[in-house]
Amino acid sequence: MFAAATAAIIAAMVLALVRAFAGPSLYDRILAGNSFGTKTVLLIGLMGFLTGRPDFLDIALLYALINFASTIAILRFFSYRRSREEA
Amino acid sequence: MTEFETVFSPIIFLDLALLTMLFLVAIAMLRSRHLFGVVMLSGIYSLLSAAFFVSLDAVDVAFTEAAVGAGISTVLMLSGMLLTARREKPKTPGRAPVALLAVLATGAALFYATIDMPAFGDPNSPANSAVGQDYVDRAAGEIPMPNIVTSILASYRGFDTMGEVMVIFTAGVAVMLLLGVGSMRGGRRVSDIEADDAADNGKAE
Amino acid sequence: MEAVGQFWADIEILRNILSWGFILAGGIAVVSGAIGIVRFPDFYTRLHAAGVTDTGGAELILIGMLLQAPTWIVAVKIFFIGAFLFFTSPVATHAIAHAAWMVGFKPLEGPELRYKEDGE
Amino acid sequence: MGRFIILVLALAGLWLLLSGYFDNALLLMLGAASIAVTVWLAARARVMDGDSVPTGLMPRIFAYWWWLTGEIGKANIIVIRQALAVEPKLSPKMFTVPLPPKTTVGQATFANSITLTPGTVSVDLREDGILVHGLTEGLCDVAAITDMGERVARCEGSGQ
Repeated sequence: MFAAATAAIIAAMVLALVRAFAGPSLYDRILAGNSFGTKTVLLIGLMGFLTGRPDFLDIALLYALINFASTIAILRFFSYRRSREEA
Repeated sequence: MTEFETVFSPIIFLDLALLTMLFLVAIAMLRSRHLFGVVMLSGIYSLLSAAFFVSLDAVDVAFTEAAVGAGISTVLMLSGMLLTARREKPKTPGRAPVALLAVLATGAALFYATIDMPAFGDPNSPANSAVGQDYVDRAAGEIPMPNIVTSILASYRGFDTMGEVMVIFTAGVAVMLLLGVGSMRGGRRVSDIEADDAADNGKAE
Repeated sequence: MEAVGQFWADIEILRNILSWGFILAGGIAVVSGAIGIVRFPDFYTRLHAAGVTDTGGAELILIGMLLQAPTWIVAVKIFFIGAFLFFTSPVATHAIAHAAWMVGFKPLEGPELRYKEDGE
Repeated sequence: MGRFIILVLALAGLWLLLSGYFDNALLLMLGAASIAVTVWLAARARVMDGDSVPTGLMPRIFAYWWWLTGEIGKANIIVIRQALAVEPKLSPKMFTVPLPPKTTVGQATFANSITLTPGTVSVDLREDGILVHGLTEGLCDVAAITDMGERVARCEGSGQ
């Protein structure tokens, strides 16, 4: 069961990578990166169950937070850069 | 667990998939000229490598990779990008046969060396049987920490770790000071920065 | 005594069936979201596909894992992951969409998927 | 004061549930210290108001979330069908929906609910409404989305 879900996540990760490689716009890449982060959270959680040690969920939890924080940080960075370029 | 199960457990396929994706991302990073794309790919690279560290049971390294690799370093690299162009300059690829030969030879030697290494998680390997076992036996009794890795890092290796933490902190502060990035001035609105810039421009004129 | 044991065995089977169902549905949602991210024609439409992965896919897989949690502390952690994703994923998606909109990134519109000529 | 107590209780619950150690004096002390630092930072940054500790929505929001889960499920199926269709029938468009909730928390909840249901993403929050990007014709249903906003508005102020 967990193996099947892991395989699904891996397949989805490969597809998200395709979008990250292809772009074309900057926002497509941010979207692909953010979506990849969500999949990593799920993958790490599933890996804990797969190896019979779900204690690894702490890392998945940390990831869920960091992924969000870094997406917001990246977007803040662009809003700052835009305001500087316009000025 | 028999030899057969070790080889054909789903974990092996998971590791192979993760390593293949790491490889693909690394190649894509090398080939891309679009700097922002490279930064996003490096974020994905560290997400993947942290997942791989979890698969290797190196939970503490995975924690660090998650916090530093996926979080801070992406932001730092973007701040660096602020100071440079958006695209890498096209470069005529040079041919260096000697360098290629050296790289291939080193790679082959490293591959050859892995044959002698103990199997992953082998309880009889030198790393696990000598000093390592001693720490595992004593840590639980000597230090009231629920997690052995934490107790070793914070107590037996206390000075070492404290030094590391200070070095990393100092380096981070230094990088932030050098870049002087406005987005790190902490909780200020874009409009404040615009107002500042307007004030600066007024002064300059 | 016998009946009680039978009851728990039934619950166990039910639990396994349920978590199989949730994880399978979640896997399908995650993969189709990823397919959408690759297939959909422009950035704004891809946002919706990413939303499927973030909401349906992630939450269903987490519910499936929750049903299999061996201890209550694991269950609590899965619950927290689900809650964090539930609250943060729309904020992140909105932030990306808003940032793209503010720089004047035009969406494809209408069934013919064309760019509107005279702005909004 | 009520918000202060709720924040401390929530932080304490988070620490205890995530660590899972209830009888280790050292860890409990560290937990107490980190709660104190967090509350002090929150007070110093003056963020301990109705926006970050939204007690105003508390009691009725849970029923709303339950209803929202069903909506998310339905919308998911629509978008998945489009993603897997041989010839997807997309008809994306930008449209504005009115903004029934009056408080900032209510408006944020409404905008996030729109984004959470796949097929609609809130793009811009304006004075007169929310600019929404919809994926297909069926999902661009202004009446249904306004209904969602009215449900959020009904949660507002119920706890005050």
